[in-house]
Amino acid sequence: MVKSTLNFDKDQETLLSMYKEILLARRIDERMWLLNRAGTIPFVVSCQGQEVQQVAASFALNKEEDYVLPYYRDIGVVLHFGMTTRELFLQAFAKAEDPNSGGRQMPSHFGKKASRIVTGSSPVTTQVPHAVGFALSAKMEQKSFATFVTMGEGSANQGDFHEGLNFAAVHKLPVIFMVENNQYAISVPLSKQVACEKLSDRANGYGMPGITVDGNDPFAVYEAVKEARERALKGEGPTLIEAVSYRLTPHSSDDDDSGYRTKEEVDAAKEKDGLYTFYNQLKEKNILTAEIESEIEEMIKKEINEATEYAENAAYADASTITEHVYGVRR
Amino acid sequence: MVKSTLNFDKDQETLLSMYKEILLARRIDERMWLLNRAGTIPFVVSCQGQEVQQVAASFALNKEEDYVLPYYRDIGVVLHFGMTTRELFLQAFAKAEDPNSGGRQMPSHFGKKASRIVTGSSPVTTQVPHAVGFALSAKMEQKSFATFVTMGEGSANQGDFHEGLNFAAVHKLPVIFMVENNQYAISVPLSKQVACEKLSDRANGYGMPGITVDGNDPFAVYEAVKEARERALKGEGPTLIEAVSYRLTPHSSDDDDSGYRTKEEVDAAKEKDGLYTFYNQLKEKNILTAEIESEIEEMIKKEINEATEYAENAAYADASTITEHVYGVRR
Amino acid sequence: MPVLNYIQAVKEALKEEMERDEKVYVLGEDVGVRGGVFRATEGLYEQFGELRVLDTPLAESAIAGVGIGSAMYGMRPVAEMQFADFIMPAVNQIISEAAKIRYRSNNDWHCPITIRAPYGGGVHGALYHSQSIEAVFANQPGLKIVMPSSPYDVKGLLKAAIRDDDPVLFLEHKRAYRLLKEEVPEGEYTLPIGKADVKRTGSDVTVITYGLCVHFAKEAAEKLEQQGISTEILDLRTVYPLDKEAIIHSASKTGKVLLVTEDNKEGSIIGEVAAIISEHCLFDLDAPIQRLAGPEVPAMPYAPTLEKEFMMNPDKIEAAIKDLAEF
Amino acid sequence: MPVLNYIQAVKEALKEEMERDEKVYVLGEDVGVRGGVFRATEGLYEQFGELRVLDTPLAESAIAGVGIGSAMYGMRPVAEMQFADFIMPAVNQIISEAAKIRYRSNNDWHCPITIRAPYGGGVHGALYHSQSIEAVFANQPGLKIVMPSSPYDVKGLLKAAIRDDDPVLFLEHKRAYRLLKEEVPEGEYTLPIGKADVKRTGSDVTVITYGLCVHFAKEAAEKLEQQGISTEILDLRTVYPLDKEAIIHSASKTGKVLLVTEDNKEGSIIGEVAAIISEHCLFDLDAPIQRLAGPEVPAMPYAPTLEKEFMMNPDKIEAAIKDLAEF
Ligand SMILES: Cc1ncc(C[n+]2csc(CCOP(=O)(O)OP(=O)(O)O)c2C)c(N)n1
Ligand SMILES: Cc1ncc(C[n+]2csc(CCOP(=O)(O)OP(=O)(O)O)c2C)c(N)n1
Ligand SMILES: [Mg+2]
Ligand SMILES: [Mg+2]
Repeated sequence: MVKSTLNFDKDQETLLSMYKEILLARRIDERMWLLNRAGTIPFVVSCQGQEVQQVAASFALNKEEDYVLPYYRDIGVVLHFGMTTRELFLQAFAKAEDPNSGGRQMPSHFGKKASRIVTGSSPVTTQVPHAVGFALSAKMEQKSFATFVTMGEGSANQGDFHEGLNFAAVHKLPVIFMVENNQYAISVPLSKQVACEKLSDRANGYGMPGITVDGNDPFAVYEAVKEARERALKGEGPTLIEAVSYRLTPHSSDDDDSGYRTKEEVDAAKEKDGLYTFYNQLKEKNILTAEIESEIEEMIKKEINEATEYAENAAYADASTITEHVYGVRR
Repeated sequence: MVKSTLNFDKDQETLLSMYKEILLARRIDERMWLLNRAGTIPFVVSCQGQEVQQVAASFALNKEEDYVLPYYRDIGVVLHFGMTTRELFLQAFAKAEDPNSGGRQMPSHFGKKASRIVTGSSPVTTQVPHAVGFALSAKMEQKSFATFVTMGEGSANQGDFHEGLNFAAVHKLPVIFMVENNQYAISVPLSKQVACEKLSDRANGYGMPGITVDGNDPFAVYEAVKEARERALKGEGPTLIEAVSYRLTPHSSDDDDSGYRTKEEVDAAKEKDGLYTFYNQLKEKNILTAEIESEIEEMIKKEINEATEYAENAAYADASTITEHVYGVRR
Repeated sequence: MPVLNYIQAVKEALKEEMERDEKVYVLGEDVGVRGGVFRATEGLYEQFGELRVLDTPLAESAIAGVGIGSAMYGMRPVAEMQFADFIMPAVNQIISEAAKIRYRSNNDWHCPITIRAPYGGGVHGALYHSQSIEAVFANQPGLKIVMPSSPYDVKGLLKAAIRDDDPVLFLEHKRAYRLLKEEVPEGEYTLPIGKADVKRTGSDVTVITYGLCVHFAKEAAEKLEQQGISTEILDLRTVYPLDKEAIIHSASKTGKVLLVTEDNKEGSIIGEVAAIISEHCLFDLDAPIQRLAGPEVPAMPYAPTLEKEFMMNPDKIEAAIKDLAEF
Repeated sequence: MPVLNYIQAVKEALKEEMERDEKVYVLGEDVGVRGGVFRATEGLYEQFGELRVLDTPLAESAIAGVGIGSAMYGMRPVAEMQFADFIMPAVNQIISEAAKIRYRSNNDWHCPITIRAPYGGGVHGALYHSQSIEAVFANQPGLKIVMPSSPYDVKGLLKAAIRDDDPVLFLEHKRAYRLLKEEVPEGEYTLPIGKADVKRTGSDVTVITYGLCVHFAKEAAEKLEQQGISTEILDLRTVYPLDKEAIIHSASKTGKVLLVTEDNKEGSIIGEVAAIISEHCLFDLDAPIQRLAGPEVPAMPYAPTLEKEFMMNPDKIEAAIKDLAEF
């Protein structure tokens, strides 16, 4: 693989923006847990531990042209693609103004057409064939965009993964599959989900390139997605990327992970938390000065406070709207 | 890979039995086409071109203990496991006595519990998870048998392939998956079904050994299945085998292949027909003498004639039986 | 006016829609060079090229799922399931995804996919090439299920399905493909999805049915005409969501209702039809609502004796109408 | 007698059956160490070990398919779908395979699998953790669908399902898990699959329903009792195939029938119930058959305003019974 095209010397601004988004995602998630524990919102499913890979991957995409099909942990992806903090809280509170679903879906079921964020559901991996369909459309319509789709490593064992990747490879479609391997599918550890060494070993069986990268390393993820995107736009077909990280929280606010993994294991993973590694790197290189740091934290806090307040005070959809939008209005 | 444990010097009898079964399968199939073209039976789907791999694989199994989940082309497998020629014609004629389904299913939907041939359906690849279920039972019950399941290469693109193989690998189950790659899924050539080089490239993505063998070479197929069986019984888990051959007939008696492949291509494949290569080898080594040859042909012809006659004269299931066996009788 | 059979009407509708709108494309198993195993897409590959007449890998969940993705993008996919029986691997994509995309996104996204599939028996197809599968999907708001009974209806309804902004399951009776012929106008016309159609007016008994059974019912009605029994035939055309008004109207009119399906009875479409009638016009009925359906077995067997026993036919319908008329 | 809640009854049935028969085992997502996301399999992993309480990869078609294979071998798998909504990827295995194995092999093979799944809403589960999915499967001869309404029924019916020689879908209302409690005998008893159960006798109106709605209907009936309205409640228990006799008996008895489901109305189980009644006891009816169901939307939304609007509750049932009584 060629060396990373992002570097500390020439890309200081980009790196800072990346850091901001990563941190914002983390802080949003943390706030949601607080709200959940306070009984204000009924459900949270976290991005914690996966923000670096999500944001780094998104930076390698073109947010004005590409389509993304994120899964429920991808706060980092949707933020980059144009979902606002306010919108994220609106959906956490299930309010009518939420652009994802108007409060119809559970939190983190993302979708916003104006930002090319494709609506997702709960049954895992159904988005994979959809992404292939977007990529097929690009080919048919001779449009120059890539489609980016993510899923958990547990979800990579669904039939739709296989059928989707095979279809994309046969038709050489411009799509990037990224498995966010956080080592657990709820309580089931990686070793009981798959027996292969790397999830990216599956790529060869479809006839596409596959690569496993450290999801805590923004440079590696950025580079892998950037290359995959270049291949896609050159008509060279799909790529499978596995980004390895660790799920730092329980599966969701409904889960208790103490029965199936040790505190030591979680603590060890926290040591490798990409957010802090990146933070330390930026501090070390003096890209993130104390001043910038407090500015960012301040800005984020303000943004989140305002969003929370706005969302909390926003209205629920009226009961009478329940029957709307089952079918389109006949033209 | 170790050298083949079957050889021309010490295994003359085994080789002759293999040849007999291969030839019997071919001759049965040929007769069915005749009957179909004469308007006597409504449907045929052929084994032609795949008999060698089917019979060679079966010889590497233990027909007294192993379970097989054949697909619709596997006349060679079911013959070896104990389906009689008469039974094959009974099912072709859809007569009440047919042990597969009593004439309820289309021809070549095999099943016979007494021979550990597991009932199959038309939707492709559903048998793959079933095979994994048999293998799981072996592990749970600590029984020493292998389970052998086949499918076409087109069918290897269904979700059930992925889910079944992954499950088997994670739980290290004693099951052998054999893809019979005959280069076509009805009209769709291999190149439009998959983009990988070999179907067995998929094995690595599940964490199991994979091997591609020439399906026209009985020694290679035998060896691959034998080793896979040994691994299975030793608790080393599943194996994926791809046996490459060519579909010598149209997809079925309802198909016309002239629109999607050339006569030249089919003729070239016929040159490599494993049945004749094997025949020539056996002749050359003087294992198949002229005398034995005519004896075999005679025996086969007689067997097929009798079976055809029996089946043709057998009764259809009575209309009143249509409602039987929807549910078991309450005990 | 040219006379087309049922499958020619399918082909003509596809061709015209593909000519009309570049976003319309076809995908499925063997739909390309082979022109489909039933020849529904014959000639389209040659006319529109490989990218708009796409041979897919053998994977129904991908056929539906890729189609759904492209529909969300803005294309108008027409996905073919080679046999309706093989739609089962795609149920998750159809029910969890296609049917719910508009609703779950609060109208932000929508999914204009048409999924065609040949259903039904009487063609020596046995358990897995004969099924009536509509009931599996007929409880899913967001979906529409169209089951035309004649070439004219096929063309008008398939064109409407392709233009519809929501997912439509379009189920074609495979026995009808070459059996049914009639005059079909050249060029442009569509028929409304969601509306039932009175195929025959009558005053003694109302038969409500759909698909190939409409044809059988017509035959029966003609015979009975000669015996002085006047039969009204309501063709549901869209079996989900049902045209309640038409059902109520036609049932009330004669007061005697026979519901017919080729599917096995329990849980079939006609149960819902009976429920609608008994909710809305109980006091207009002069006889219990009768249902005529296949036997309660998993699917149609292969042996001719058994297939015949399973299949609906004009005689069975005739007898049932007569019984009702004489009630 | 000990008082158990609904999920404790599930757990007790599983435990007892696993103790009784070594062939019984459990498989699904998170059923092992985690004891299931609803804790239905809590303690089983510790008691029976990893091989009989199997954590599977996240793949429902394999959970069903591997279970089916082992059932054909002779095991007694109890497969868990984490949420009923996620059974959709397994539809092909359930409908094409499990339901048809005995029939298609002419009784040579059979498939004694039990598939458990938590269904239903009222738990802030939104579109994909609230669905009623029974109608998708309620047209498939070869399958049985059991939907118990109380802890006592859960235990007896789950044990019967596990011992049944054919595939059984066992659907548990997730809102009932901790809401419903009652006395449940220790040890051995089973209840018959295929039989409905009169949960309350009455003379004015018959309510026919199943699952959590039985509980709501009981509450409504008790209130109405005080107002002099006597309600009979028939709990279907097995929603496929239906217990026709019990339905006909109970409907004829009062002549006024209210059918209730949490599912959306069109195409739901209660349509078939209405059809059976209108076929068999039309002239015993004193009022049109009424159906009370969820709105015709793809599934239950998340926002509390919308969830509440969708869910069935005692008040809605009370009002409907009253209307009927006064008809
Ligand atoms: C088809 C389906 N089955 C089951 C579930 C329930 N479920 C939700 S998340 C999850 C685990 C997902 O694990 P993974 O794919 O690794 O993603 P992660 O949550 O670890 O990011 C499960 C089993 C589901 N959503 N969809
Ligand atoms: C789920 C499903 N979809 C479609 C079909 C129709 N069909 C029958 S055989 C076949 C092609 C199978 O190709 P392959 O797996 O390569 O096996 P081959 O016939 O070449 O041996 C198709 C598409 C089917 N039987 N099942
Ligand atoms: Mg994970
Ligand atoms: Mg093939």
